[in-house]
Amino acid sequence: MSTPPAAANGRGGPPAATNGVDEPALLAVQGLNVALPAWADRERAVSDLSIQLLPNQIVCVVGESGSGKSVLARAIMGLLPAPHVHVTGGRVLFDGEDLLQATPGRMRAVRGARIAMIFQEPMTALNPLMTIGWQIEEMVEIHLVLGARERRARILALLEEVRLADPERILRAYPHEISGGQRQRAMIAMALILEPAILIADEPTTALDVTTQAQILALIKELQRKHQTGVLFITHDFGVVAEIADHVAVMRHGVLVEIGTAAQVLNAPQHEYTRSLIAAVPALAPRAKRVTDAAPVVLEVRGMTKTFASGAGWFSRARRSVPAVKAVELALRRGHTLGLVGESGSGKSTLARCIIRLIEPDAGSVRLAGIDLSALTRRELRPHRKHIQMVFQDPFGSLNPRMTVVQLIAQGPITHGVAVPEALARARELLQLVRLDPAAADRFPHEFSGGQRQRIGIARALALKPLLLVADEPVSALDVSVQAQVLQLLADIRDRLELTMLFITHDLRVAAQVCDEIAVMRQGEIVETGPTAAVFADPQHPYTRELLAAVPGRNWVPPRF
Amino acid sequence: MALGPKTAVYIVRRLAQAVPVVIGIVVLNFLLLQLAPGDAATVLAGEAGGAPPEYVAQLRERFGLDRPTHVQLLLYLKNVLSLDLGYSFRNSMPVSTLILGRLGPTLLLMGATLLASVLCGVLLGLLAATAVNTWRDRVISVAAVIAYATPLFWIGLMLILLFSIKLEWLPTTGMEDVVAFNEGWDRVLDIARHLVLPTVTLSLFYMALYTRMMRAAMLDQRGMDYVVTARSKGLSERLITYRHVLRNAVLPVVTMAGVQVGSLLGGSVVVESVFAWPGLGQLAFQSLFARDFNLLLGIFFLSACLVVLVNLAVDLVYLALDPRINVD
Amino acid sequence: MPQSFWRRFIRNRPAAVGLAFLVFVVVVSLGAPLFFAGDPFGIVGKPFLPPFGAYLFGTDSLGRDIAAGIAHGGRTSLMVGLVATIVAVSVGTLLGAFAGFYRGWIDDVLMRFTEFFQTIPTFLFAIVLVAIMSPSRASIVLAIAVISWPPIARLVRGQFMATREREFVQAAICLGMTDAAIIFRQILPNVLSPIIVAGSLMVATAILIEAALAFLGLGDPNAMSWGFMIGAGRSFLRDAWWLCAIPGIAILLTVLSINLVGEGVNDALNPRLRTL
Amino acid sequence: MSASTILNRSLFTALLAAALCAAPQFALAQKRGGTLVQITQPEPPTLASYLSTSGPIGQVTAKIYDGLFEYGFDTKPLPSLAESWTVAPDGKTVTFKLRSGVKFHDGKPFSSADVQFTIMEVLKKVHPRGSNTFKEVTTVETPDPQTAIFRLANPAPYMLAALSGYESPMLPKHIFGNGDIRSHEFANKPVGTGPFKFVEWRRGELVRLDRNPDYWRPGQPYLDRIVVRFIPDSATRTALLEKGDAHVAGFGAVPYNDVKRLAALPSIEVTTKGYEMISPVVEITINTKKPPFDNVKVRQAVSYAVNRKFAIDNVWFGNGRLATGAISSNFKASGLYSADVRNYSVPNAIEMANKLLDEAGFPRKADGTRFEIIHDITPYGEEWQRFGESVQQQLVQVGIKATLRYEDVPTWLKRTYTDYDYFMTSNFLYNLADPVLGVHRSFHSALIKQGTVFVNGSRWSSPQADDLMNKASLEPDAAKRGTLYAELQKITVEAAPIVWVHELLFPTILNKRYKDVIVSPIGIYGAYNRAWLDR
Repeated sequence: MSTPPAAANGRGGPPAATNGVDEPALLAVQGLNVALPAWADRERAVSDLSIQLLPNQIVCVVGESGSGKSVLARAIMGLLPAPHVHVTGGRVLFDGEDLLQATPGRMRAVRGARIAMIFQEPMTALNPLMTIGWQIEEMVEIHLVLGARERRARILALLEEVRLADPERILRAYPHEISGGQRQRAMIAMALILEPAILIADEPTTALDVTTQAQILALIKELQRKHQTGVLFITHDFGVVAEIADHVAVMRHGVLVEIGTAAQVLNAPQHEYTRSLIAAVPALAPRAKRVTDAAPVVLEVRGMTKTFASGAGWFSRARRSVPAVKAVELALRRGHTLGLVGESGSGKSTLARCIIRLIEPDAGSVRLAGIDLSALTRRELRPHRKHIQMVFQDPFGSLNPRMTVVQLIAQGPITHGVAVPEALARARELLQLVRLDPAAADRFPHEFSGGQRQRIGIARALALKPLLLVADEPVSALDVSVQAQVLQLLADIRDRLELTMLFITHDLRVAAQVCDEIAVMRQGEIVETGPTAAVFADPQHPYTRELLAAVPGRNWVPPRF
Repeated sequence: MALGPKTAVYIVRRLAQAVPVVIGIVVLNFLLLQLAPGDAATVLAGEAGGAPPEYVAQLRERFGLDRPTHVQLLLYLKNVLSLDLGYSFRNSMPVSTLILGRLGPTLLLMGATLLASVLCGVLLGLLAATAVNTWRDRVISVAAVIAYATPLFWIGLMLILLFSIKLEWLPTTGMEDVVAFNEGWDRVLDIARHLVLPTVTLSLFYMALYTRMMRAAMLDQRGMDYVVTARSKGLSERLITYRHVLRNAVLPVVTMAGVQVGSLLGGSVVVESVFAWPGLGQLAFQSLFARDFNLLLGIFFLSACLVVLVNLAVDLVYLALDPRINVD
Repeated sequence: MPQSFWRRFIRNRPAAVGLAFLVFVVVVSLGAPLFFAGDPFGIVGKPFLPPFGAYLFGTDSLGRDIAAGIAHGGRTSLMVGLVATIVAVSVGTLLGAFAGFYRGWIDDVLMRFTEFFQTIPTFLFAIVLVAIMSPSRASIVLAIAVISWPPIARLVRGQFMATREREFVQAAICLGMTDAAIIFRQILPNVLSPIIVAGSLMVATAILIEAALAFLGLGDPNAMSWGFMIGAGRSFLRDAWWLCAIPGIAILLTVLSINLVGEGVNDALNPRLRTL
Repeated sequence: MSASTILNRSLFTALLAAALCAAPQFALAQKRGGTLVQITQPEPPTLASYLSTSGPIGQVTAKIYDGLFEYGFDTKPLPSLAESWTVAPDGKTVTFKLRSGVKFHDGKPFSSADVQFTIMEVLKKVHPRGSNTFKEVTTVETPDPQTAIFRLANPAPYMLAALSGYESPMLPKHIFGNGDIRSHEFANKPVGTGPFKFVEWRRGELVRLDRNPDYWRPGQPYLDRIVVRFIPDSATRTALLEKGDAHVAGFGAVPYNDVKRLAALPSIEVTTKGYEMISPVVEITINTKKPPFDNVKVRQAVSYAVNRKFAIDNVWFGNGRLATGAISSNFKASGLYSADVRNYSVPNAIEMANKLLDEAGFPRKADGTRFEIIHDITPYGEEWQRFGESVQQQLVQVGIKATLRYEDVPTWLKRTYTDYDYFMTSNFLYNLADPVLGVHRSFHSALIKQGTVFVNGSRWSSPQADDLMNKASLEPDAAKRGTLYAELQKITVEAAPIVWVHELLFPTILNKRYKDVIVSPIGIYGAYNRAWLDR
């Protein structure tokens, strides 16, 4: 096969298929086409894609959801979900052998031994019923003839290499018994135990907390250098790309739009799409505080405490009680946006839900505009609920799929006694406010994209003209370009309506962009609070410092165009 | 997972928690049966073809039926708590002796049914799932759908018609050939032959259910991420199926098997009546119509205990199969 | 949504066949007084006439028309199955909804209760209920409903527990909606499809239970039913096989078609499952 | 009751010597050995035949327990444990000479003390019919081990008809004398003097009886073993008999429709003998106190409407004889039966019924019905249900809309005999050995006893009928008795409190290889001591 033909969509010629180095490629994908089934929204998952991977090189394939980056990885491994998704053309040359032509038996010999793979979610990628040790051992057993003792020695050695403390215990453990970071380390150990030439990593850090992510990225890089492995690293996160990539390939709708060295692509992207993506990445530089401390306090939280009792069910394995929020104090002034940042399990969502009384706190008080909400019964609270509204994380789960968009937006006011026609009319106005087509009003949520749904969710919250808006990770489920739009919308509305906002996020870049002040949470406690700029510039608490240090690509400043 | 002290504590706790449920069953049934018109004394008099009223009154006194309901209930509960199930006046025997006599055949039939339905169901489900959309899968799936819709008693009759009456391959009914009075292995073999048709009848429905569950679970599990991992490790499809998927797919079947036990005893009333199997179901049926409530309550009590124990056993099996589940 | 549902349903061949047969059964049953006028217990000819002679399915031991019995028996079976299911599903849904939404003691009580029903041999319990109340259509419906609601309640409870955590429900709470509005207007429509599926399969089970009761002689003596016909024909199995075989096949086909329709509904309501 | 006036008579004097009866061995070359499998349906609840007269019990226990008498087909007593007996002229003393050398199965000897214990402590106290049968017995004297003298307050000739091993089993005092007789540990482990010993009872399955080698009739029994099987499923019962896996069954254990087929088999013999002391009758009891059945014309109309022939042919498949009235035609020989009554089985019966109903003031309404009733069905099994269904159809023809009600036995008994909450119900009663025992109970005003089952449930009564019955029970002369009963039959049939449908002819199915199984009027309630297998 010669050079691939020009890309069908005509947005610029196909990028060069080389990595600009003259070394012989370890892996060369040439003119790969992968067809999608008839019911899919486009014909091909991957169109006419060519890419090379050299030994001792990390190539990052970056793109938004649906760009075909994962399909590429699976096509190389021969793991496409046949028959619906299948290769229709091209070559995958590995050591000169076209893997697409290889027999199933040959592919099995290559997989694991020569090309290994790690996945986004190690919890589901590991068989829940088998011990970690057994699963790693299986990898060795099916490819090599080794004595049990040798196998074991090799596994233990590798577990130390991936820095798993107490490897004996890890070997005996089941996947659910160890932490996410440990699981991913074990996955890496399993993938690398046969010293494969290539490691394909499909979003391996996306499910991890930022600090763990940093460690895993470092580990992958270290091992890659040590074993001279070629790594095909798939990610959606430009921060991660900046952290790890030697070369970067940008994909969009199954087409490779740009490829080049990390420095080229990150700092001087050529393709328009790459530029728009990078432009959407929030800078880590904090915004200036917009408002003064003179504004009245809208929200005051005192001594908020919540402990989850567990062990109620037969099979729950959790400890007796889990303190989720420990005596938290907060105050939020009108027009301010407070960012609540922390890793998963830090209690930030629980805190928000306690404030809004979706969860009954064990102790503590919430005063909203002078009214002590915590003293009210659930029933008494109901008329006051309109003053605090919430925007949720999951654009798919937060809208009742059985209701039309106007119904969704109007149901709040209707509940609070607004006449139905008036509420519906107002709902249509709100659609314009959140920049949705008014024609969308009578459609159902499943007809919209994630970003559009988040807008609907925002409109629903705004329909009640709340004093306080609680936004719980409102953009973390969105692609980076959509994320930027929604953040922009939120900022605009906040300014226009003088909204007070409690903004929960795990992403320090987002927090930097949105929040006037931030509060850093860890294990149910706020360890540090202050104006965003101050905290970023001079973090007081070691944990805050750790968090900031872990932000991927923190040294990379996304260029502005 | 291992049978450590934690598991022992768990077992004890489970059993302790089952006590109120079982007592609740006894109390509710006791009260329910009080609503039944007529009593054991009438039945005995009726069976005798008539008896003078003094005789009936005497019977009532003897059975304690002349006392107020709450006194009868309290007495009964007191006895049950000391594991005394009372006396069946109609059968002139202690209830416990009667029940114990039927327990063996009942457990045999239940056990055989459970085993047959789970094993065959899992196997058929496996065969279907490993050949999705081929003729093998279709035949198995269609058979399962049909078996799932078949009335038990009817299929029992049809099996008798075919295998006993027409083909004369298997005995019609009963648990063993009573003319022969076989000993040793001959007897075992004989009972086994008698066991075939009732077991097939009783297990058909659940076999179909398990086949379908197993097939669905296998297909479900095949879509899981860990299967992709296994493929990426270079495992063959066969190894993936047997090493990884099978065990995961069996879990829902195990859960269902626990539920099956509860309904097995009820369903066996019909099958026992068709096949003249000397089990508890028939005994219960008879005791209801004889208003032999001590006996009926005893059977309810025992079957409740049985279900509790089997459910516990199923959970322990589950515990052994699924490390995610913990006794804490 | 309904349109695409219908399309998906009809494209599923077994479900379409099942539906067609079910419609046939319903038409024949509802039209029984038209097609087979008079009492199905009425004696029309000589006993034990074989099928496909003067009478489509022959006559039974008293000389009653079996075809008439099948048509009228279908009314009983469908009626009992349907009404028992409606009662069981209503009660089960209501209790399950409250237990799943409120949890706490309501849930505890409900769970104890369903545990109770799992521990008792349910069919035996149904027999006891019918025997105590005397066999009649009402008592049979009641008995079947009593033993059938707990699984529905468990199902609905589980669905409610899961859905209650969904963010749209939390949003509804934030909007200040009353609990009743949340339960019935927000959650219930979203968990309706598993309930519908379970309900349609329950109709099939209820028909089987009714048949088994009638077979054991606990049917309503004034209502012709398939189970009764099998029970009555049982003694003549050897000489007049059609007495048992025909109603048995009627039950089998009806239950089968209901199951197929139920599964078709399930697949059509959850199109995700079928794309695999 | 009836026996208040005493007529001085001595019908019974010393009868035949024992030797005469024990002599049938010469007839055929009986062979030893073999197992007889009897099917009994349903399974007896207990084996305490002294405590319950429930039908199936006797089918098992009569092989284990002997009685003082046996009976010939003419229903006359024959010696058994009693070698001979005398009834004093005043009828108030009955002396039994007991056979010597008889041993219980545990080896202990049988003596007059056992007779005394059985009569006075057991049958008179706890046997449902015994309290009636032995009502007049004041003491049983035991001058020596071989003599038992019954002292009676009044003569009770009917007592001598109730001394079979089935009806009045002789129990070992040394066993049943200890402990509560009502819940005795040996209730289900019977020990008697009979030809077969109890071995085991597998509940739900079988009772096994083995040959008693020390039986008092030398050489007997011939069979090694009797197995009584309990098979709930009727088709299976038939199959077992057909295959030769079971050898004898009676009392409707085999569905009536299968009888014809079995009878056609060369290996099988069907007999209706062996029920002469039982005389079962299928009938419909009408609640004469409940309108509209308080009107005799309505009852007669129903009696016309019920098609007896249809029931015999299509429900009981020919196993019946048209019933004409209160007394079974089995009593034709003894002259107590009379056919001189209103005949309801006439060709224009429906017409008659319609006419009577019109006269009674129940004209047909627009929909063709006159009134609605509920017809209860005897909960004894499928033919009863079919019978109910056919009656329902027949009533439609005369404009009576009947709804069927099928309840379980206790509910039905309570409804019929305690609550009297019914219109009409099918019913099944035995005439037993004498009308005094089996017929009077349905009509005598003294037997309208609420809560007592199988007595006068229709609650019809007339002083004239009471008088006839009182006289008949004490009348020694058979011819005069016949006249009294003829009158009774006429009155009762005319008043129609009961629709006598047919005299059920229980078919006993017998494998032809087994001989001398049914040798008495109590049929399979016999001891089987003479039964043998012809190989």
